[in-house]
Amino acid sequence: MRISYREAMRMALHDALASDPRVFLMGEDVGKYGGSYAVSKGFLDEFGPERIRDTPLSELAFVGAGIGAALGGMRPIVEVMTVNFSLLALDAIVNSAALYRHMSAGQFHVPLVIRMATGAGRQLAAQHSHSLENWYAHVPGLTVVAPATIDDARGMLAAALAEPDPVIVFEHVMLYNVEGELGDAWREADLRSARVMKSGRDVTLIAWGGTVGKAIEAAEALAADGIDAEVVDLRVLRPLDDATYVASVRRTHRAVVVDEGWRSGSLAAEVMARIMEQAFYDLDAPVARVCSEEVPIPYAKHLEDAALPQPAKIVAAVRRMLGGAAGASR
Amino acid sequence: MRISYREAMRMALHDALASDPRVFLMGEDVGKYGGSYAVSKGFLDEFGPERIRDTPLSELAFVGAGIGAALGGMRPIVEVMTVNFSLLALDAIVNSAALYRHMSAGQFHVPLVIRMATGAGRQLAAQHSHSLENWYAHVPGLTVVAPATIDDARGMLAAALAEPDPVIVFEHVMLYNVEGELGDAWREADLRSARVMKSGRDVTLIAWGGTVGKAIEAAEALAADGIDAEVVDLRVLRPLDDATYVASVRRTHRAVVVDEGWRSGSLAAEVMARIMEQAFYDLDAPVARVCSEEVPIPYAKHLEDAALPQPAKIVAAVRRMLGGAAGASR
Amino acid sequence: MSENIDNGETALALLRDMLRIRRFEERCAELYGESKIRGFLHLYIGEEAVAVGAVRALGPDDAIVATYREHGHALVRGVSANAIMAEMYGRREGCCRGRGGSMHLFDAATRFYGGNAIVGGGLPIAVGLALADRLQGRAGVTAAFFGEGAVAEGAFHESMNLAALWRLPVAFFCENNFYAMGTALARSESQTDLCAKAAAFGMPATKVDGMDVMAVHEAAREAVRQVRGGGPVFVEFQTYRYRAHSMFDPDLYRDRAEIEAWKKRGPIHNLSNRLKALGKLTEAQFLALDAEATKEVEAAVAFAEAGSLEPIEDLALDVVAGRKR
Amino acid sequence: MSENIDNGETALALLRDMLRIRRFEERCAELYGESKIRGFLHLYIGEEAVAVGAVRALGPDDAIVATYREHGHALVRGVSANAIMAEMYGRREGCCRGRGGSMHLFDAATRFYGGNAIVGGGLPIAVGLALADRLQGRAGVTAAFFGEGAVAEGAFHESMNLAALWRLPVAFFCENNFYAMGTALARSESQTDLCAKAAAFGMPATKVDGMDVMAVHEAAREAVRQVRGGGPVFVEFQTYRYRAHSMFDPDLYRDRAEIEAWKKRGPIHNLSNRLKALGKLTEAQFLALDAEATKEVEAAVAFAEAGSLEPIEDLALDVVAGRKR
Ligand SMILES: Cc1ncc(C[n+]2csc(CCOP(=O)(O)OP(=O)(O)O)c2C)c(N)n1
Ligand SMILES: Cc1ncc(C[n+]2csc(CCOP(=O)(O)OP(=O)(O)O)c2C)c(N)n1
Ligand SMILES: [Mg+2]
Ligand SMILES: [Mg+2]
Repeated sequence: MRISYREAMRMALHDALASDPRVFLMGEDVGKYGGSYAVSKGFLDEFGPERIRDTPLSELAFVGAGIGAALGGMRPIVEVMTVNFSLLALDAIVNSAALYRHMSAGQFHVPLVIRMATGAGRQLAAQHSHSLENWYAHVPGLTVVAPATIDDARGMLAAALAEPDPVIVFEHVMLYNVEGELGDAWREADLRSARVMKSGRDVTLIAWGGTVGKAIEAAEALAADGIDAEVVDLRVLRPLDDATYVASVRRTHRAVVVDEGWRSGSLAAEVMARIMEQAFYDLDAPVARVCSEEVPIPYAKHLEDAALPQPAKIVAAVRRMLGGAAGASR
Repeated sequence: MRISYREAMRMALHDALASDPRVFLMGEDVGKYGGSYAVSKGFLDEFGPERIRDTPLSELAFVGAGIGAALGGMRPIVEVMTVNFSLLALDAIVNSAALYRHMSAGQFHVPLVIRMATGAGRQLAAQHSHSLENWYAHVPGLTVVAPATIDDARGMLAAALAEPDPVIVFEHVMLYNVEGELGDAWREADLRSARVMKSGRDVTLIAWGGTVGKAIEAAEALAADGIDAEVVDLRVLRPLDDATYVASVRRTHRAVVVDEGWRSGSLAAEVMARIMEQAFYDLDAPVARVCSEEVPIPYAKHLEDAALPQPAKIVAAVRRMLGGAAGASR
Repeated sequence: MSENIDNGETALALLRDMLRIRRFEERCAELYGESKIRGFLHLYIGEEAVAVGAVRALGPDDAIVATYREHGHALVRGVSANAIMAEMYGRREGCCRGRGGSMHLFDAATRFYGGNAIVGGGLPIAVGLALADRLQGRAGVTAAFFGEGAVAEGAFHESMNLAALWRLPVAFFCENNFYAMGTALARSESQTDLCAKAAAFGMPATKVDGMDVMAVHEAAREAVRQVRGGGPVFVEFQTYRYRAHSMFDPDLYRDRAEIEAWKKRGPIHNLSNRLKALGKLTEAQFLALDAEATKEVEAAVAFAEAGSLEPIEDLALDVVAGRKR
Repeated sequence: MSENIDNGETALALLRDMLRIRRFEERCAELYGESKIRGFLHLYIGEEAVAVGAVRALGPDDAIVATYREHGHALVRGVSANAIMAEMYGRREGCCRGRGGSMHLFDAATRFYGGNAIVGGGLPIAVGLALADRLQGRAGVTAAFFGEGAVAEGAFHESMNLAALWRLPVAFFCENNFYAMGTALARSESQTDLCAKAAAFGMPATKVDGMDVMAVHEAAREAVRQVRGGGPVFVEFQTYRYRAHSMFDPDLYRDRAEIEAWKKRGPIHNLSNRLKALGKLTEAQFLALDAEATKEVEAAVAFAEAGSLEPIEDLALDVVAGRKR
């Protein structure tokens, strides 16, 4: 079946609501408006206002209310329209959701799923284009996932709802309209493993969320040049599945990490650090990264494009690495 | 002159208030109470309530008001009692302070200094012990500093106030009572460079803020074993002064990064990634790190101690590295 | 000095500004269809009386903080249509050299502090601008525009309290168009009388017909007068947006009848009809004003079309001073 | 059913609880001096009537969200003095195995959801707990305790609105002790009548003498009754803390005379004197109750002293399920 990422997410939400009465969806404009990315269109009519709850513009309170509802036995799915607005709810997420189990020594836990759109590419400019995945991936107590494929959009939500602890789901804004084939693999979607999307021998491209497609594009371009790149989709940003990507690097001896976050303090850095810690002597060259430029994301298309990781930049990074391995120290 | 870090900070604040009428201090309990860490005790009487402004418990609004006041020509120093509460103000910091110059294409800028206490060690438990420096260091538009010495506590504030853009100052809670000699070096404090605190040949320990002292302790312990460790204090967390620590690693060929943040997604990872990018072929062993365990910081003393980086852990990391360089891949 | 409809000169100036905004935004909608403008575009059509009446109540040294629906405010404030249009085209000649787009118009010359795409995000900043004026002994007023949806945000509560507690010169201008995206006021506020919210801070509050530009102007002048002398004031302008929230909004949450009913009260014909009835405006004069507005817009389009692109080498400009990152 | 002083049985139970808290906390202060308890310690001494009267108005299926000043609430709710004291000693036998300390007492058995060290942090969670009760058709009430300082936070505003809008069963119990650390109410709120804040959400509100445990209990019972049947309610309990904010606070911001004046209204002798006057309590009975309280506390100290330490290997326990990180 060929469907869009949006449709896959929608089916996942629908299943969750239909199969478990403890599940409800809450957020700004998820109901009457149909979701700002139209993911929950029609749900209000089908499931009613108690389970499809439009909230006021009160990110801190409705995310906190999701935490409370989870503590009280529900399985809330809270939609924070975009990661940009989640800044207003961070206290609830970091100081409550992530800490309840620990502070209460296991007496309480917070089975809450928070979905949020993330990333740039739609010319929405500086305040609407953040990629703050690494902020979340830094926090013990959270599980953080970034479905990048149709299968994962379809399958990861159920896995997230099965977790007894809070899960953050990042949906990249550029993915909603992407179409693809929905197979059966989604039924096995877990929240633990990275996935090799394409195998290759010469270099490992490590990406997630919105950059997976770009990494694959880059791999195709490299193939034309006779460079055989392996592409790994991290899928889960916390806890990281070191085994999969480190094993890949052990085979290819080279890696480029592709991250839409700003370079400094990026999740790319974490992946690089772990490769260094675990596979230093397997490396033929320092691991490289292609991240967003360290600027607020500008509105103008040519500037936005220039600020973000692009297949051409990935290709260039790989070529640089393969071309000058011996003298790559700069 | 032998003074405490608190006293040094206090002198710096006093100077700033006394010498520039545009400077004012604003935050919870900075006035009548004297500052929750007693840094501004007596200032209310001296400078009056217009310049020493006690605020209500409204982190978002008073940090935002600091931004507005900076836009309006003042030089506000906003004290967010601790980094833990800054979660409530992140929208203002990330979406306004860091972006105004860019979004307005240089028409506006935000000369704002935000001070906050950070870190653990006082048994204040999970919600009061965060080290989120890397979150801030990730954001273009901000300058982030962590004075670790008496000189820097005395000198960095003036440099921060001279910046035309927002500066975040992290003051580690365990430093306030630390005493030391105040020389003249503070007059040269900049917001650009890292500093070699102790030179050595065998390994570089890279630390900042609350971990500098621990790194120095570790270096002393190592010296007793004949291991000569160099200690670098990053001082500035954004922008990182790569030149200083990379040069050190080029000399020692080995490095351990010491970071009180949680390991995953840490600033330590960023430093490691940069060393790999810039000095891979100079390394005799993969760079290692000693971070906080990936748990919320617990209350009980023995658990808190176990969760945080300690000199003994640094020593152990160095020994592991020097003991088994050839087989260190794990 | 009271402003009423008998003051034909003021009325005509306000009418002219409303037409400028209307024609400007109608053209923006077309240009969006042609993909000349991208990103989010929030039209103010139907609400023009609020920006026009309120911004015209401010003096040149006053400051403005607005929202992502701010073309109108910028235009009335004196930011040129050229600079705004070029900004939305992503051109170097735009008021922010193409970095901001529709949601982020800024202009230092007129103390226009943006354009803020975070709902409620401008409110604390307005408080700070007012504080700066106060601390420096300037008589400025800061006008903060925000939608009724923003009233639910913690930022509103904290900012109102801070401004009232410190008696800062902030005019809180609430543009109540009864919807926040698809969420009607009654589904976002337990207390739908927004002026009752101001009472919780001991702040004076007024409710005004936001479709009547003369009423808006009068109320805003009074508010600004009060603010300049004393503390903050809250004004609720009741208005309506005729178009969808943004160009992505299918607008399925409102009754057509409701929209039509509000359109009957449209601010432009509301004023022009009254002026005509009073003999202060002829149809020919109206058409001339309208043609003038259209001309300004077309000139702006031509200006934007002829604009250039910021060089990609300048991407990292203006992140922090001196081109550093 | 009204509770008044004539109901001697209830009154004695409330007196007993107040004594338990008082003696418990006096001992905590000593233990802090001996470095047995560390971190932040916020004493409730002087305010006991509020926790006692309010918590005793709740049923077993109701839920509580409190603050960092919550020893009293936990004790009255039925968390054992042993478990609390051991927690503050950082012992494995503590109610949170030493992970939380004074500010983070939790107890699933009594639906005691903490202990929250973020001012206002518990309020949205209380709203969610109430929502869960509603969605699952349970008749529970969630009581949210918070200080008057928290009223300035955005979290208060957003939570009040959400609870009122959705008519959720939350009892907002504001402990107005007139200071937030060193900041007096009048220096943090432009509107010092906190009940006026509730009106901004259309929420019923009452002001109560928080030094009179019978009045507190009566008002809390009425509030809980209202909440259980309908929507949320706001109650302001006016009270006073006799001690400094925390053990680090030199308490330089209050007049000694003010403290002394409030002490005259102390909740324990307030009630015991009235009971004695009514002939419902003898001095001997009072002393017996007091001795019983002291005994409970001493047993708790002994329990904590004898406690063990959580093994360091278990550091990473309970971060997420199944010991992972
Ligand atoms: C903090 C935040 N949350 C959500 C959004 C998404 N959003 C943009 S506009 C809007 C509705 C705002 O309504 P209102 O304040 O009434 O202003 P209006 O659009 O009606 O002018 C929403 C939900 C946002 N930009 N910022
Ligand atoms: C969000 C946040 N800001 C600041 C603090 C520091 N702090 C702890 S208690 C307190 C005062 C709170 O006063 P109030 O709400 O009146 O409660 P009380 O302590 O009087 O019981 C402050 C400022 C905090 N814990 N959380
Ligand atoms: Mg609106
Ligand atoms: Mg208080």
